[in-house]
Amino acid sequence: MGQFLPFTKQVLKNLFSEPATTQYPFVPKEYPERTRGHVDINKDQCILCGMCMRSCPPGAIKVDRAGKTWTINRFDCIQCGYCVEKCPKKCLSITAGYQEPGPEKFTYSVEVPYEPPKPAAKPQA
Amino acid sequence: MQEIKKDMYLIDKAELLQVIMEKKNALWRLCQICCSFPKAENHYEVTYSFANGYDFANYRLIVEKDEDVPSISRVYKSAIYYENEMHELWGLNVENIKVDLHDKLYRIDVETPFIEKEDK
Amino acid sequence: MTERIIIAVLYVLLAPFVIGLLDGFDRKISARMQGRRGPSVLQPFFDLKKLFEKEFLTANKAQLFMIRSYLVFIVLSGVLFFGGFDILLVVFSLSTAAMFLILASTSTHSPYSAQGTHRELVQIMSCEPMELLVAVGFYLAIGTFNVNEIIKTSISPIAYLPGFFVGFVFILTIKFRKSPFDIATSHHAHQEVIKGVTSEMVGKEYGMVTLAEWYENAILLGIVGLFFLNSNPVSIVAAIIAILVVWFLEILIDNTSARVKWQLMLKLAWGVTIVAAGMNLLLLEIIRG
Amino acid sequence: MSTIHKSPWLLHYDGSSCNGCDIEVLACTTPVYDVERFGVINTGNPMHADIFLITGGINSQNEAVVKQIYEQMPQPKVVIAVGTCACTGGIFKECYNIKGGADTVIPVDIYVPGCAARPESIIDGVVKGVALFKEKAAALKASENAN
Amino acid sequence: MGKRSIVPYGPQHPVLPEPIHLDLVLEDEKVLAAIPSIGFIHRGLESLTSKKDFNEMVYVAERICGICSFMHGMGYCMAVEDIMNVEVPRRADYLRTIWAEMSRLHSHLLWLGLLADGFGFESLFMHSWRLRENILDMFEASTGGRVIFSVNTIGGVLKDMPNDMLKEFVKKLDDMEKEIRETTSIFLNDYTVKSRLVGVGILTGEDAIRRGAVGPMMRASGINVDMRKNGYAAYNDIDFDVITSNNCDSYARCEVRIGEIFQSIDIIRQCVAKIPDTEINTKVTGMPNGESIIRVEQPRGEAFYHVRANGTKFLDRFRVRTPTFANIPALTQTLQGCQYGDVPLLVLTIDPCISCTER
Amino acid sequence: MEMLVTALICLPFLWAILPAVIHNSKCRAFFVYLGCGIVIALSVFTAVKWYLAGGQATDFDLPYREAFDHVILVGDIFLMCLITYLSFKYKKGVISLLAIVQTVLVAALELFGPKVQEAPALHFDWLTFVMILIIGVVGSLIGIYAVGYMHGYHIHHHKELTDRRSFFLAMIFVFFGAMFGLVFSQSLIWLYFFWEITSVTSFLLIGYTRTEEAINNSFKALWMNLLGGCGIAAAIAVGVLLYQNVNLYDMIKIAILSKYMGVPNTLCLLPIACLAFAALTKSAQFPFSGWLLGAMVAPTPSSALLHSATMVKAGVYLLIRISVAMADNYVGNMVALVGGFTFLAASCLAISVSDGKKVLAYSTISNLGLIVACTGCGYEETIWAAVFLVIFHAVSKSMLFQCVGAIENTTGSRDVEDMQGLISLFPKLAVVLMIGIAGMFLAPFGMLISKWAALKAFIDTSSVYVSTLMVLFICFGSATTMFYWTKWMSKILGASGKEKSRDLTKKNEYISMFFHAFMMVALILGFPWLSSHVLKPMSNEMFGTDVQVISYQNIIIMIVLLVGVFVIPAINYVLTKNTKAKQVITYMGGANCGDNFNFVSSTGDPKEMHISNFYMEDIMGEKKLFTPAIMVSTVIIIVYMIIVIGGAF
Ligand code: SF4
Ligand code: SF4
Ligand code: SF4
Ligand code: SF4
Ligand code: SF4
Ligand code: SF4
Ligand code: SF4
Ligand code: SF4
Repeated sequence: MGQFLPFTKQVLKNLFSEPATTQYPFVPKEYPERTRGHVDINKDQCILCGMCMRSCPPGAIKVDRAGKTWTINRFDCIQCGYCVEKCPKKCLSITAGYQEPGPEKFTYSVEVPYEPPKPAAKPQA
Repeated sequence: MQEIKKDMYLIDKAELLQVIMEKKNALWRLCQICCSFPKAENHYEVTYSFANGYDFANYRLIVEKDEDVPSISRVYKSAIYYENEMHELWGLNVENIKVDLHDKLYRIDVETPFIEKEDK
Repeated sequence: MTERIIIAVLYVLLAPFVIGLLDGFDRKISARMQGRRGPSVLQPFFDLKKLFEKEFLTANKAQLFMIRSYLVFIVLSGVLFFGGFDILLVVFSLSTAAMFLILASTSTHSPYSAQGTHRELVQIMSCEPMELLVAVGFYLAIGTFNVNEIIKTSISPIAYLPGFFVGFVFILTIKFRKSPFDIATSHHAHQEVIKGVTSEMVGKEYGMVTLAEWYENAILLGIVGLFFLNSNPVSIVAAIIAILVVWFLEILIDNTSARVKWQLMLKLAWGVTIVAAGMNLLLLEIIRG
Repeated sequence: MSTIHKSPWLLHYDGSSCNGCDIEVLACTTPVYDVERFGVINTGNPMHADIFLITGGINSQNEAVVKQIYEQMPQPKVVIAVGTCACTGGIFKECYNIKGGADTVIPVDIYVPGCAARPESIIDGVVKGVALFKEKAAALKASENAN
Repeated sequence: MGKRSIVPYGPQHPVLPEPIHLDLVLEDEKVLAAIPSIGFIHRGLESLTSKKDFNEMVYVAERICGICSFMHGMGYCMAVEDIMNVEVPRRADYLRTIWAEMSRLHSHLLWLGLLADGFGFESLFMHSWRLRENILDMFEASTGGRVIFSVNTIGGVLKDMPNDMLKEFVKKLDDMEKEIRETTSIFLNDYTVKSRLVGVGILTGEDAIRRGAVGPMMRASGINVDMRKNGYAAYNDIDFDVITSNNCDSYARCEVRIGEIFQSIDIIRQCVAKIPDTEINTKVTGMPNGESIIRVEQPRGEAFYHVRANGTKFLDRFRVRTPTFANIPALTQTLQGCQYGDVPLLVLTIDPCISCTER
Repeated sequence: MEMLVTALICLPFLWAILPAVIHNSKCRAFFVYLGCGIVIALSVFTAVKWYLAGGQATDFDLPYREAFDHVILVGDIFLMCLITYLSFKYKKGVISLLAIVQTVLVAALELFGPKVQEAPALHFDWLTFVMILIIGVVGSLIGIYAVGYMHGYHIHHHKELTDRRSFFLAMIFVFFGAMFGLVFSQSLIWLYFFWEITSVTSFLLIGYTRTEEAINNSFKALWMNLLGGCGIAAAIAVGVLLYQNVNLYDMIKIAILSKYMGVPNTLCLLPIACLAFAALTKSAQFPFSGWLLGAMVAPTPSSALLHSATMVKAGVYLLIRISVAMADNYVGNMVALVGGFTFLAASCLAISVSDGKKVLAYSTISNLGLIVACTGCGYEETIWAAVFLVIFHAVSKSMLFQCVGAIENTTGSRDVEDMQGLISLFPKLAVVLMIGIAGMFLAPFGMLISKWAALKAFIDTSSVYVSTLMVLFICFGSATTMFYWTKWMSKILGASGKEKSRDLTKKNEYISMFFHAFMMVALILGFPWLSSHVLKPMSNEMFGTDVQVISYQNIIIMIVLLVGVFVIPAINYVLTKNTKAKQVITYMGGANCGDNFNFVSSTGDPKEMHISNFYMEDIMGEKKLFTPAIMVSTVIIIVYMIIVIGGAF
C-alpha cells in the first residue's frame, strides 16, 4: 500500500477482532492493589490527634476532638495519601474503590471511640 | 543577602542591557526571567537565566521597591510575557515593554497577589 | 407513470430509514475499525429524534426558514431523481438547495459558520464539475438525460462509463463529508471549524439538516446504483451490491486517512475529474465520432 | 418517549484544571472506555451539546466563558463537574485566582470527585447525569405547553 | 478592512483540550497574524508557598499538570534536596528515571493521538490512545494512580517497584514496541498525513534560539540540547543519544518525538538492567535555606524549577517555567503565514500544556 | 415600417443634441426622460407592430438611401479624424494608425474599388426584434437611471470632477442610435460605420472623468475595438474584392452554401472569420477582455450601458447573426473555444476580486463567453440558449450595475465585503441585488435553462476535441460561477452590526431598478411563451426547422422549481415567523463580548469581528491567471486564423 492508506491493514484487523472496550459499568472493574481510591480509617486506633487534618493539602479532613468525630469530605480529597503518611498511629489507609459521583457533595463522618488520656497527664503538656 | 550560587552573577541596572546584548550576539537563549520578593530582604530580585547548549548563566538584578527596570523585550521578544507577568503579579514597573498588556496577561481580579499590600 | 410516482413516494417515505440505518452501521463499523464497541445501530435515529425535542435557540431567526427550504429542495431533487426525470436538472436543483444551506449558515455572523461556509463552497466547487459530468456521461452513453430512460438501456452504463464512475466515487468522499475531505462539516467534532456550516444550528435546525443530508445521500447512492442498472431486473441486485461496496469503501477511506487541506482537496478533486472523467469523455466522443 | 437519554452529546470545557481530569475525560472516548456505547458524542459545540462536562475550578477569566457556554446550550441540559477541582476547587482553592468549584457560576447536577477522576467515575457520572434527562425533558415540555 | 477577517479562536474550542485564545487575522484562510492570549487556567499556585509548607508543596507541584505530573514532583523535590544537601538513595534515582521515561512515553503517545485528532485521523487517534492505556495500567499498578502518582517525596520516593514488577514492565514494553512501530510508521509515511505535516510551520534553528524554544520543538530545528544530558537522577549512568532533526517543520517535530518514544523504552530497559538494591528514601530533617535552580527535560522540553527558601517551612519563592511557556513565542512565529487549518496542528506541534504554562 | 425604423435610428442621434446644449439640470433631465420615453415607446411600438404583422423577415431601404451612404462615408472620415486628434493629444499617436488604416481601406474600396451589388440597406427579422427591445427598453431605463445617478455623482460624491453631464447624457443617446443602426444594417459598410460609432462613444464615456486611469483605460478600449474594426474592414475588403458584395447576409449564405455544396474552398469562410474576430473584440472575450474591465472607471450608468444592453451586445449580436455560418467549421471552433475558455477563465477571475463592479465585469465577460461559445457551435439549441442568455443577461446585468451604483452612492463603497448585512440596512436595494444575482446562476432562472440547453448541444457537437473541451469548460465554469455568486449573496443576507442609515438612492433610480426586477420576474414566468413564440420562429428562420429544444417535461420541472424557489421560502417564512425561539448570541468559543459582533481580544479589550469571504488569490488571482488566460486565448485565435487564412490561399 505504501503511502496510500497504509493504515488499512490495522483497521481491518481491528474490525475483525474483539474490541478493546471494557464492559464497565456492566461488569465491575478490578483494580490493582496499590490503587488510590479513597481514604479509610480504622477508627479504633485513631487518637484524634489532628495530624491528618493539618497535613491534608486541600483540607478535606476535619477532626473534632470534642465531638469525637473524624470527618472527610471525599468530594474534596485529592487522594494524595499524605494523611496516610503522616498519621502517627497508621490508622488511615488508602484503598481501591472511589467515591461514587452524586448530585450532592456530602461528608462522611465516623465516631471515634478514642478516650483521651486522663487529665492527670495534662500539667505536663 | 543569601549566598550566591556558582553560575549566578550579580549585576546592576546599568550593566543589564550590555549583558543582554552580549548574550544575544553570542546566540544565547533566554530561559526565563524570575521575579521574587523575599520578605526578609524587602526588595525585588529579578533573575535572568540564559543558556547556550549546556552552558548556563544567571544574572541577578536587585531592584528597590519603587524602582523601575528596563525592558529587554526589544532584544529578546520572548521577554514580553515575563515582563508583563512581573508587572501584573508583582507590581514591578518595567519600562517600555514591546507589547504592554497593561495587566491583562492573566486578567486576575486581585492586584499584585505576590506582594502583600503593606509591603508596597 | 404510476410506477414512477410510487418510487418517488417510497423515496420520500423510506430514504431516511434506509440511510439512517446505513449510518448506524457506519458508526458501528467505524467504531470496530477503531477497536471500540460503538453505539447501537439505531443511534442515528435516537440522535435525530432528540434533536427535534431540544429547546429551540437561535442567533438569527432567518436561519430556520432557509434550512427548511434547503430540506424541501433536497427532497424535491430526490423526487425528480427517483421519479425518473432529467438527471442534469437534479444536479442543478441540488446546487440550489446547497445555496440555501450556505445562506442559512452565513446568516448568523459566526466565525466558525463563516469559515465552514467558505469551505463548503469550495467543496461544492470541487464536486460540481464531476456531478455535471456524470449527467453528461449518461447522456453520451445512453443518449438521454432522462433517468427513466437510462434504466431501460440494455447494457449497464458502467460499461461505457468506468472513468466517470471512478470520478464520482472520488467526490462521494467529499459529499459524504468523510475523511480526508471532511473539510467543512465533518462528523467529527474536533476540527478547526467546529461543525462548520452547522455550528450555529440548534436542535430541530440541526435535525433538519441531518435529515436533508440523509435524503441527499440517498440520491447520491441512487446515482451509484444507476451506473449498474439496465433493463434486466437482475441488475438491481448488482446495483445494490455496488452501493454497499462503495459505501463500505467510503467508511474504510474515512478511517484510514487524515483530513487534508482544502487546497489539496480542490486540486485532487479537479485533477481526478479531468483525468478520469475527461479521458472517458474523450474516448466516448471518439467512439461516437 | 423522549430519546435524549439515549443520545447525550457532551461538551467538555477545561476550567482551570491541571489537565489530569481532561485527559481522563478524553480517555473515556477512546477504545478502552468508549462512552459512545451510550450514544455519547464528544461535540465541541455548546449549541449541539446536552451534557456539559466541566473540569477544573473557576477563575476570574474563565467565569464569563463558562457562563456563556452554559447559556448557549439548549434545554434540557445537565452539568457534570468532573474532578475535585470542579467540585470544590480542590488543592487550588486557596489560590488567589480560584473562585471555587464549577457551582460558583452555574448550577451543577452531578459531582464526580477524584484527583484525577477515574474514567470509571466519569462514566458513572455520565450515566447518572443521563438519568436526569427524563425529568428535565418532561419539565421542558410542560413549560413549553404552558406558554 | 477589505478582504481580511478578524476572528477569535478559542478559548473553548474542540481541538484545544485546554483553553487558549488567539486573535486571528486571516486572508481567506491564510493567517496574517496570530496573537495568543493566556490566563484562562491561571490559578496562581506559585503563591501557595505562603500557605502550604514545603512538604505539602510536593503535592501542589504534581498538580501543576496532569501529564508530566511526575516530573513536576521530581523537579521540585530535586530543587529542595539540592538546597538541603540531601543525597537521594540510588535506587530512588533509578525509580525516578523509570517513571519519568514512562511519563514521556505516555505523553508522546498522547500527543501523537491528539495530533492525529488534530488532522482528523480519528482511528489513528484511537489507536494511539489505546496503546497509551497500557502505560497507564503500569502506572496504576506501580503507583496506585493513573494520572497523578504521589510517589515523590523530598529525599526519594514513597513506593518501590519490586524487581519482578520491573521485569514484567519491560516485557510488556517489548510487546508494545512492535505495535508502536507500526502505528508511528503511519505518521511518518501516510500521504495524507504528510500533506499536513511536511513543510508546515517552519522554525529555523536560529529562530528557535532567538525565541527561546525548548525541547522537541528546538531539537526538530536541528539544535542538540537535552537536559537529561546534564545527568540528573540516573541519567549519568544511561547511554543515549539526543534525537534531532534538521527539517524544522511539523514533520520533524513528529519525527523527533517518535524517536524519543523508542529512546524512552530503551532507557527503561537500561535502568531495569542496572537498578541497584538500596533504600528508596532518606529521612530529611530541618528546614531548607538557600536557593536552587533545577532544569529537567520533560516530554515538552526543558522545565525550570527555581526554589528560594528562607529557613522556615514556607518557601520564599517557587518559580516554575514550563516548556510550553517558553515555546509560545516560537508558536507565534510558526503561525505567521500558515493556513487556518494548520492552526490547531501548529498549536499541537509545540505539544502545549497550558495548565503548566499558566500555573 | 421604413419610417419607424428610420426614426428609431435617427431620432436618438438628433435627440442627443438636446442634452448637449441644455445646461439647466432640471430642464435637461426632463428632456432626457422624454427622450428615453420616446425611445422605449418607439422601439416597443416598432417591435410589436412587426410582430403583429406576422413576424416575417423583411428587407428594406431607408428613404434617401444615397444621402445616407454619403453621410456614412463622411462620418467614417470624421471619426478617423477625431480619433487621430485625440490620440495625438494624449500622446498615443500609434493608436490612430489603426483607425487610419481601416478607414482609408474602407473609403478607398468604396470610392475606387469594384462596383458592388446593390442590395437593400436594412433587414428586420426575429433577432433584430429581440435586439431592439433590449436596446430600447433596457438601454432607455439606464438612461433614466443615469439622470439621478449622475446628479448624485457630481453633487454629492465627486465634487472634484468637472461636471460634464450634458456630454454624458448626449453620448447615451448617440449610443442608442448607433446600436439601432447596427442591428438593422444589412450592408457591411453601414454596419462598420455604426460599429465605429459605438467604439468611439464608449471610448469617450470611459474617459469621462479625465483622470489618468480613465484616460488610459479609454485608450485601451479604443485600440482593442479598433482592432475589431479592422476585422470588419478586412471582411469588407474580402467581400468587395472577391465577391463584389458587401452584404452581410450574402456573406453568410456563401459560407453556408460552401459547406453544403461540398466546396472545399475555405475562402468563403474568410469574411466570416474576419467578422467573428471583430465580434470577439467587441464582446470582450479573452484576450480582449481588458477593455471591459477598464471600463469600470466610468460612472456606473455607462458601465451598465456597456455591459448589458449595448456595446458588448453588438459583438454578440454579430456572432449570433453569423452563427449559422460557423456550424462545424474552423471559425466556429475558434469562436466556441475562445468563448468556452473565456467563460471558465473569467469566472475563476471573478472569484478573486472583491470590488462589486469588478465582479460584475468578470461575470459579464464570463457570461458573454458562454453566449459566444453557443454561437460558435451554431446549432439550433445553442442559438436558442444564446438568445435566452442575451435577454436574461441584459436585464439582470443592467439591474445589478444600477444596484451596485446605488449602493455605492448610499454606503460609500461598492466592495462586496462592505455589503455585509445589506438586507437589514437597506432592504430595498438588497432585494433588487438578490433578484439580479439569482437571475445570474440559480436554478431555475434563465441562465440555468440556457446552460442546460448549451451543455446538451455541446455534447452533440461534431468535433471530438471541441466537444470534450467545451463540456469541460461548461462543467468547471458552472462550478466557479456558483462560487462567486453564492458568496456574494451570503454577504448580503448576513447579519450586520452597523446602524441603519439613510438610503440616498434617488426615486428615478428605484423606478428603473424595480422595473428591471419586474421584467426579470416576468421573463422567468414568461419563458415558455418566449420559447415558443419568439425563439421558435427565430430558429425556424435561421435553420428552417423548429426543434423543441427543451422538452415539455423539463419545462414543467422548471416551473415546479421556479414555483419552488419563490413559494417554498415564502411558505417557510410564514411558517417560521411565529416559531418561538430563544435568542442567543452566536458561538465564538466563549470569547463573545455579549453581542454578535465583538469579542474579547488577546489584549483583553473588545474587538470587532470581521468575517470576509474567500478570494483564493493564490489560486485564482488576477496576477496568477490573467496573463496566462490572455496567452492561451491568443494562441487559440492565432492558430485558427492561420488555419482559415492558410486554407484560403
Ligand atoms: S489523601 Fe490527601 S487529600 Fe485525601 S484526605 Fe488524605 S491528605 Fe487529604
Ligand atoms: S487519623 Fe491519624 S492523624 Fe488523623 S487524627 Fe487520627 S490518629 Fe491523628
Ligand atoms: S466527534 Fe470526536 S469522538 Fe466523535 S467521531 Fe468525531 S473525533 Fe471522534
Ligand atoms: S476537578 Fe481536576 S480535572 Fe476536573 S477540572 Fe478540576 S482540576 Fe481539572
Ligand atoms: S482534580 Fe486533581 S487531577 Fe483533576 S484537575 Fe484537579 S488537580 Fe488535576
Ligand atoms: S478532543 Fe475534544 S473532547 Fe477531547 S480534549 Fe480535545 S476538545 Fe476536549
Ligand atoms: S497538550 Fe496540554 S492541553 Fe493538550 S492534552 Fe496535553 S495537557 Fe492537555
Ligand atoms: S509541561 Fe505540561 S505536561 Fe509537562 S509537566 Fe508541565 S504541565 Fe505537565
